[in-house]
Amino acid sequence: MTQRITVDPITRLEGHGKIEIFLNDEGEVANTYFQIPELRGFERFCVGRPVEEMPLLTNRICGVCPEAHHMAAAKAADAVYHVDPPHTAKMLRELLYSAFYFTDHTTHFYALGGPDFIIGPEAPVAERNILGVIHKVGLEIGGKVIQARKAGHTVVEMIGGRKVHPCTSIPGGLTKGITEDDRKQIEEMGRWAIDFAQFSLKLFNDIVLGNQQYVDLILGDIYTHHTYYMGTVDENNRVNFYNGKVRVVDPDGKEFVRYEPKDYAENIAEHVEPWTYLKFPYLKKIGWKGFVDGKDSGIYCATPLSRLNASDGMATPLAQEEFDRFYKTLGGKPVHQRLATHWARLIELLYAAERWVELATDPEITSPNFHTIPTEKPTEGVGIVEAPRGTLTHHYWTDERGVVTRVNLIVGTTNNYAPISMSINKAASSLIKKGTVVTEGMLNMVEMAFRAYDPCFGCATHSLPGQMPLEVTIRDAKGEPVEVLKQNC
Amino acid sequence: MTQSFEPVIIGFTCNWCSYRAADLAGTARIKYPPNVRLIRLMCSGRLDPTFVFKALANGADGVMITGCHPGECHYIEQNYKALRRFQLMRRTLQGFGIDPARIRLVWASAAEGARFASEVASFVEEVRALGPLNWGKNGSVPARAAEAAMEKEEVPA
Amino acid sequence: MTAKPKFAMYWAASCGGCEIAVLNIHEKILDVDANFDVVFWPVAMDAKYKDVEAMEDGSILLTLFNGGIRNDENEHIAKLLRKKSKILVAFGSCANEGCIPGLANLSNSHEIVETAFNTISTDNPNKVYPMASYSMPEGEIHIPTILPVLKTLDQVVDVDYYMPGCPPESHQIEAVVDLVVKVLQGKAQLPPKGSVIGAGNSTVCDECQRARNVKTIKSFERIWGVAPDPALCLLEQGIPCNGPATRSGCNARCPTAGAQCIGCYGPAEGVVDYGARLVSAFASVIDAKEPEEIDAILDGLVDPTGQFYRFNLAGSLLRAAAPAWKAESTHEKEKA
Amino acid sequence: MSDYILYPGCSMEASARAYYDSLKAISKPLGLNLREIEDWNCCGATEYLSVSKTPAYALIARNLALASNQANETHSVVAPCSACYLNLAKADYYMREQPKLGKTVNEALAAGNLHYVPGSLDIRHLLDVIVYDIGLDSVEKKVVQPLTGLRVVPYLGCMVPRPDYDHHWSDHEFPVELDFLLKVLGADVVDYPLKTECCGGHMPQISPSTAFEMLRRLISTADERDGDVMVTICPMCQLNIDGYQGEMNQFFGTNYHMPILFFTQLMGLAFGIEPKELGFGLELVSARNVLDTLGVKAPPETPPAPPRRPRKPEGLPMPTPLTKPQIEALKKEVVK
Amino acid sequence: MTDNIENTSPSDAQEKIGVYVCHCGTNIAGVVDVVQVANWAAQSLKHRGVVIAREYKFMCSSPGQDLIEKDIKELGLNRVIVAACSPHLHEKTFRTACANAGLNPYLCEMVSIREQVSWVHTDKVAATEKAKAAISGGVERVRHHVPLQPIIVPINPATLIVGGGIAGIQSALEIADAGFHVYLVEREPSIGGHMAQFDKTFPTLDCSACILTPKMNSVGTHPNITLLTWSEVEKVDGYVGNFSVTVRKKARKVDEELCTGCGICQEKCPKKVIDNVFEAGLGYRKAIYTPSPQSVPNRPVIDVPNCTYYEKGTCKACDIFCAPKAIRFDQEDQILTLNVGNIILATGYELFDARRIPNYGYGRLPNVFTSLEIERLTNAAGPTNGNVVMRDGKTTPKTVGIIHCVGSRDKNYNNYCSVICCMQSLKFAHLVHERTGAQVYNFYIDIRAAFKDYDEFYQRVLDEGTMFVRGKVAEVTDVPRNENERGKLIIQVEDTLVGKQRRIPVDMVILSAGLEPRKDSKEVAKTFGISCSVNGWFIEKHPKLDPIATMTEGIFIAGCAQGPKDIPASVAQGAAAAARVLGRIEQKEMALEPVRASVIEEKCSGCRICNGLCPFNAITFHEDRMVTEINPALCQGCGTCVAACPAGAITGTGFSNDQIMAQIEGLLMMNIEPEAVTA
Repeated sequence: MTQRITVDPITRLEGHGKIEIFLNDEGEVANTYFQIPELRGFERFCVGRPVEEMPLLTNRICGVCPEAHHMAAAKAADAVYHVDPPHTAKMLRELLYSAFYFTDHTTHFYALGGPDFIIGPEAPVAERNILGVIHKVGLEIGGKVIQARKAGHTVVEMIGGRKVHPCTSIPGGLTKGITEDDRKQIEEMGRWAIDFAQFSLKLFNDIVLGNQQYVDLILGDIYTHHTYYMGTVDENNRVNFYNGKVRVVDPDGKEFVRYEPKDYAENIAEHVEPWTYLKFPYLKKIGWKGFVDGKDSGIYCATPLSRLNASDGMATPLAQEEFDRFYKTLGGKPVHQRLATHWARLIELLYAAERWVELATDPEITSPNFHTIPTEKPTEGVGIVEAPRGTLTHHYWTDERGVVTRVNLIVGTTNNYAPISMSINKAASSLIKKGTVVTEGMLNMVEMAFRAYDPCFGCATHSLPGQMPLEVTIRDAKGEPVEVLKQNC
Repeated sequence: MTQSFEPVIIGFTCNWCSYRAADLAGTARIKYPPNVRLIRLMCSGRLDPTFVFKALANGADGVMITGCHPGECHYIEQNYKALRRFQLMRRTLQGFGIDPARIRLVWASAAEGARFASEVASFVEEVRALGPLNWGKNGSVPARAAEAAMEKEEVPA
Repeated sequence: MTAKPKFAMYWAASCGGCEIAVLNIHEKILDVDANFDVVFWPVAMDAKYKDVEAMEDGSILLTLFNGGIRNDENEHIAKLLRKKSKILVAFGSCANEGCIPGLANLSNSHEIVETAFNTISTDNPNKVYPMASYSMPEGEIHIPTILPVLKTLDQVVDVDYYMPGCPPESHQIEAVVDLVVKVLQGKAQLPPKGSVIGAGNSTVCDECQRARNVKTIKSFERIWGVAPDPALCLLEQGIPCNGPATRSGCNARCPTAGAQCIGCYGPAEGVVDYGARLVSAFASVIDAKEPEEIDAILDGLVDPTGQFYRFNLAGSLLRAAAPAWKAESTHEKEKA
Repeated sequence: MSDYILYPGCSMEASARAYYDSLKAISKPLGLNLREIEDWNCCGATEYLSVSKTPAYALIARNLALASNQANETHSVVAPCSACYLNLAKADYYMREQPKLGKTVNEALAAGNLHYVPGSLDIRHLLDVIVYDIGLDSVEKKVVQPLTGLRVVPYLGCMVPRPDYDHHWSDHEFPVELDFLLKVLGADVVDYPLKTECCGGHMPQISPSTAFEMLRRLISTADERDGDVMVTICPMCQLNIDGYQGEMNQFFGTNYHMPILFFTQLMGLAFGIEPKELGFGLELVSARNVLDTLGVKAPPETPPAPPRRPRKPEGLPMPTPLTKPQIEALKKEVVK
Repeated sequence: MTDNIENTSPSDAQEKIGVYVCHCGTNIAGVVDVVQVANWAAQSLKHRGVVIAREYKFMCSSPGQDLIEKDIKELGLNRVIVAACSPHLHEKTFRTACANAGLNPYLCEMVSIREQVSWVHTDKVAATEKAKAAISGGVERVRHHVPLQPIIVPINPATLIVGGGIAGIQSALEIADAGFHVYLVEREPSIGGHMAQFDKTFPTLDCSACILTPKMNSVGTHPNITLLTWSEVEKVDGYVGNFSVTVRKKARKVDEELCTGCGICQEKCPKKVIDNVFEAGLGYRKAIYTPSPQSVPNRPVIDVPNCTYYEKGTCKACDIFCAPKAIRFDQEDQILTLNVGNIILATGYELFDARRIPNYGYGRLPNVFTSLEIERLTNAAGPTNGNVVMRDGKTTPKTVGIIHCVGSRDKNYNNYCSVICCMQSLKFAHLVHERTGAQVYNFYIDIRAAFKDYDEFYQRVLDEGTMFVRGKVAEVTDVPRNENERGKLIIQVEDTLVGKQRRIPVDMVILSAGLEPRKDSKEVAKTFGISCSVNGWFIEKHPKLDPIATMTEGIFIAGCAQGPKDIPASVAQGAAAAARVLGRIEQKEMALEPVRASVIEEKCSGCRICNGLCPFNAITFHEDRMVTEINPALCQGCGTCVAACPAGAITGTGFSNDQIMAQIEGLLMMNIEPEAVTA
């Protein structure tokens, strides 16, 4: 008899992605489908708008990482007008972006991903939220976390004009610069941010690495996939969020390709399945081989872990130390265990903080020369940044008035759609065996499988990071539910 | 479009010239199609684009805006504002996929009853040719006044 | 179950910025926690739809609903939460007026899907498009249907309060939280139903510090094409700033940062159609009398419809462009 | 180079050769580019319409249909012959005014796969084109041999100015275009009140006595006013006055010698074109005297300086006739 | 989003609306099924507050008005809709009716189903449906009406009169005699207008000068009249009761104070100029001149373009001989500002330019004259001292032809009848015959001799043996067809009474040219903010009921500026205009329609979009509070700023957004229950 397990968000009628698990007669997992039920159509309705509005429109693709879209769009718009923004403008943008990274990683570690470890996978889900964290780690740390997010957002607002959905990037640079007072304040916050990042790493050390059960969990096979890894690197192949070339390494960690953003289309293609609104990107040169990992499958991964795997190191000293320790502990590059992503994310957190201070202390940062007026005829342009959840690509075509005629977007999480699906499949298959009774423990495991990716379907659709509350319905052949399990009953 | 389709047109007139032109058409018994329903404003400068969008959204197939001839405005030059708004409105409506020909601007002095009538006639024909706009029937919010009488979400018949 | 009043927050077709904005009230979030029993807030905690369904009608005191109604799921939840909530707040631009995703109403849903699944990087030779229900070898699987026209919350259910902004500014959210807490403590009264909360009554210019003179527009400029005077009204410098028509409450963030207001706070108090106000205002101050001159100046506005309805399209009088309506009417027929 | 479609009409190639030749001769200096309608047919002159309406109109409309096929950047059809001009204009006008007629005529044309959209062509007489399109100023520029001292009698005949469907003429009872044109050529223009009187048309065949009386009036008046030559724009008039002048003299026992030329011939002379190129000598009443006048007349010596103080004017002052621009101005007043 | 219609719409309970549908005899009832309309309104609009709907033969009749008043009192109506003629006709009537019943008059709304429905449509069903829609619109609109109080403005007792012809003179004297100040502005050097050029006036044949000159003098000497000749109005600001008028007083080059009007300068001036104005081109004047000896003021002006001094810098004859040394070659134009409460426009007419009909030969044939020329010719003070002679200045005509309707009643020129030509032609017939004994022919279309004693005069002229030929003259030619035509002017005409063509040889032809508006009448209308007919005549407020006022409060019209009319009519209208103004002045203040814009301060963001939009400078910006304010006294209620305000912070009383939006819904039948619509 065939069983069908529907792993569904709070309700089938709610659009947060859903998982279908089909069991075969042996009661083992025959197949899983991870569906994304939303589409807002930015590619369509951005057409006809002036290109300088794209940083403002695409902001609204995702309120969690609007800064990423703002930057990618701004860079694409620069390219459309063939204009190179002044040094100061670029630094300001990257400064804003580093501060954003800091906030975003903090949010994920403490509010979304972290709770699994801080509070424990077995803990009641009701507590596994930012409030729960605060309760658990105590108000003092909770306060720190809140302050961290505040700091990041303050910088975003000072440079980007607004906390959420910044508005200052335009073709050729920015609409405003910063004053010396701003700079001082930013530097101060940056120094605090470094301390906070180190504190967070320590916390991870104590709570996670200090706990053999967790270490085993991380190193366990359930959460391991051998895929390609993608990340943006500077000229020295060190991790960079704002600028550089896109580098892909193969499952053995060898460089597979290192391309200019504008050449993305030669390297990336997207596969379509009729049962979901999200596309599956893969390495064009290798091709789509279905949901399988390994060297012969075009499936790649773009996460903090991937970025580390795809790079030769970090561009800042403290982060570099952590980088080395990371691979030492986990047995060399590349690391395939998905749960290690949480650690990698904290290393990026530290890097972001250090970069923040670097830029804030650059004498040029307060220069009034923050905009170059475009003079070229607008045509076409690609802009790429590293969004926290993966390489983000914006590609625009315009008419001679600079009005958008065509848009292509490959957003952070989309890169990881295929790997996430595989992780779910693997987790499910290895957890659900013939005769086993599905427990909410299992579900948490399955949930953790993809929470590691910090998937942000807001970017492609609209659901929010990591939140994938589950409910399992086991149905008999007639589709009648025989047992309903909830995650935290 | 079939002859059976009778367009509904909302016309805005200014108190001094075009409304009087309409009156004159009446006193002179000049006939024109009954499809236009007039609203009197003090001046074409009073014309708020909201009125036009409202009319189109609520079931009108066309909107006719009339005023004194340029340079003959009772309020000196306010009809130029109407002209500018008209031109921007046309562009905006285009973006909505509404044929700009569905709104027409007509200058008619108080003496031009015949002109007023013939403009109405030709506009009615033009809109008839364009066919029904059906915006109101396409699920736009029922006018507030009608909501009392209508089930929420119900579209007006 | 505690005796605390129940609080819920939900997002439909939105970007999540509203949730972030709420998280951005930082310490204030603890007040929410202290005063409310958060029964349903997917971003911050897990809860079960079944539980919500199980609740008795009107048992949730306050629901902040953000996001537009893009698919049949959104619509279903909106109606459910309306049933269960005493006070339903349209929270953020999407729920109020459709926001940027509302621009999708300029095209029909088929065009949207086709465009998204035929980009240069998409490998889709057989023109495969997502389907509401699709049968795999193992069995049928379903995804929600996209509605032809994105709707605002008050176009599908009755709304008690409107809180505009994309996203609402944190200081405004704080103010509202304060108010609600006061009300709970019986120290304040709720505003009349249907009113806009967490925003001003005037427009952005009211909070904008830029100097301004009697307005005449001789030409429209592109924000990247000029080096604007940082102290002077942007519109006077030809930059199409929506500030004059956009509800105040954001402290004129964008103009202050040298960027034109794009109108995320929607129309001012009592205004029926946001775009119409701008059409009228911009046109009124154009410095030309001859149709040709006027056209020449208007050519500087490359995207009038987008300019005037960037956030407000779904909430405007016309609400959507002809193609979307065509799809809608066929959709209606299919439903019938 | 101004482009026109030419409808020559039958007479141009026979009785009015001089007209055609001179027209060809002056087109070059005037920059007139005339493209003849291919396969044009007779306009039916004056009779056909009075015999049977529909076929007559169809006959004319055929030419219009052919012309509109030829029309590209220009939509102006030029007819030098008055009868042709009148008929073409008439057909166009009535097909416009009476849709029923337009329909039947087009049905008839359909037989030859032809169709004419009334009003799609602009039907003009040659004089109209020269005076208003080319313009008197540019004509004046071309004058090398002013017709100084030549007393010219401007005679239009009855068909061109009336009924003037599309308001081409300064006045349909007393048009002054020809007068002004001849003045520009340097001629001494006789005030000729009979300029739009009928020349008798086909009367010579029907009732010679009537015809001769009509001719006598025209010729005697021209003679009494010391005209050296009559100038016309109509082949019919030219034929009558030239061809029947002898018989008329016999009939009344008079001895008038009043040559009549086409205005294009005098333009040619003024432009310094060889007389034979202009069809001189084809006329029956020799216009030799014209050439002589111009030949023998020495260039006018500078007129004597006016007396220091004007003499005390005699009698009552008298208003001066309106000039062309004045008429235009007044006409504009009337229009509106 | 929030639609303010709902917020501000009074709840249904409050509305008690009465709908009154007028038959207007058969004017409306003949096309619109008024009974059906009334019943429909009573049923389908019940839920919108309609408590009663009646139809009645003549709503405007007192029984009709009583109906309304009764219902207001008995049914407690608080809104009234009258579906009848144009509000421009009877809005006042019904508002007054409401006021009488104690209802604020502005809670009454008129719906035009006559001018805009029954008179322009033939399809009865469609017309009836349209009438319903119109009423539905009116009902929705009136629900949003609020009680208003008229705006009271003080009336400045001074009056401006433009044009010193007989109409203007009459108005001026009436007002001045009543003891109020008048500014009389005249473009020419003297007042008097066309009438001063005439010799006799029909039908009484009393001497024009004898009756006009005294009036002119009393204007010149009247203590209450400031006479500004050789002056023109350039700009008019303000509004009724409080106009501020800019006048250019052209430089006379003569000091009016010093000048005694002795006339020596004119005598001595060596430069003779054809006088195209006063002498109608038939006589001469000097380069320094007064139009006539009777000129008021009797002060000459220097015709600068023709004056030798300005041409060559020499001569100065006038200056040399002027005893009081009043010549001021360096005198400059003066700009005066006059503050007045009311304005009367009496700018008169211009004679049709007969040269536009070339086949009548004027300007080509010496002995063709125009009416105005003949006026001068017959005038004892004219160039020939009243001798009617031909162009040569000596020969007396033996036969004279007078052609009527020259340029009038002719689709090629002016369609309208110039009113005075018939009588004027008869006058000429009489005068010419009397002075020369010549045989006179009149060529006419119809003889229009309406009004007192006119037809009697026609009979008299007939009895004098004047020939009358009914027919429009084809042409006047000097081309003879036989010997007895030689040397004559031949009038070619179809005698429509006997139905044959005639050629009548005469010595002299008189063209009774029609009247046309002043060439600049459109500019003048613009300056004063009133409207012109297509021809250029000023448009009166109502062709029958108010031929004196204009659409612009405080501006009246008199004389031929409003349309062709003869002297008695001009005088009557001048006096009537004066009476209207005096009435205003006596009231000291007047009530204006409370149609005004106002700013809701808390909504105003001070964006200053509206600041540049008001041509009446009613909008001011307060830098301190950063808000805009509208001065209700200056506001004319056009509503342009209301429509322009991006914040929706400006409201317009009488024409508010609510009212218009509601009316749109009504007109589109959005307010009817679905079933009612289908029904």
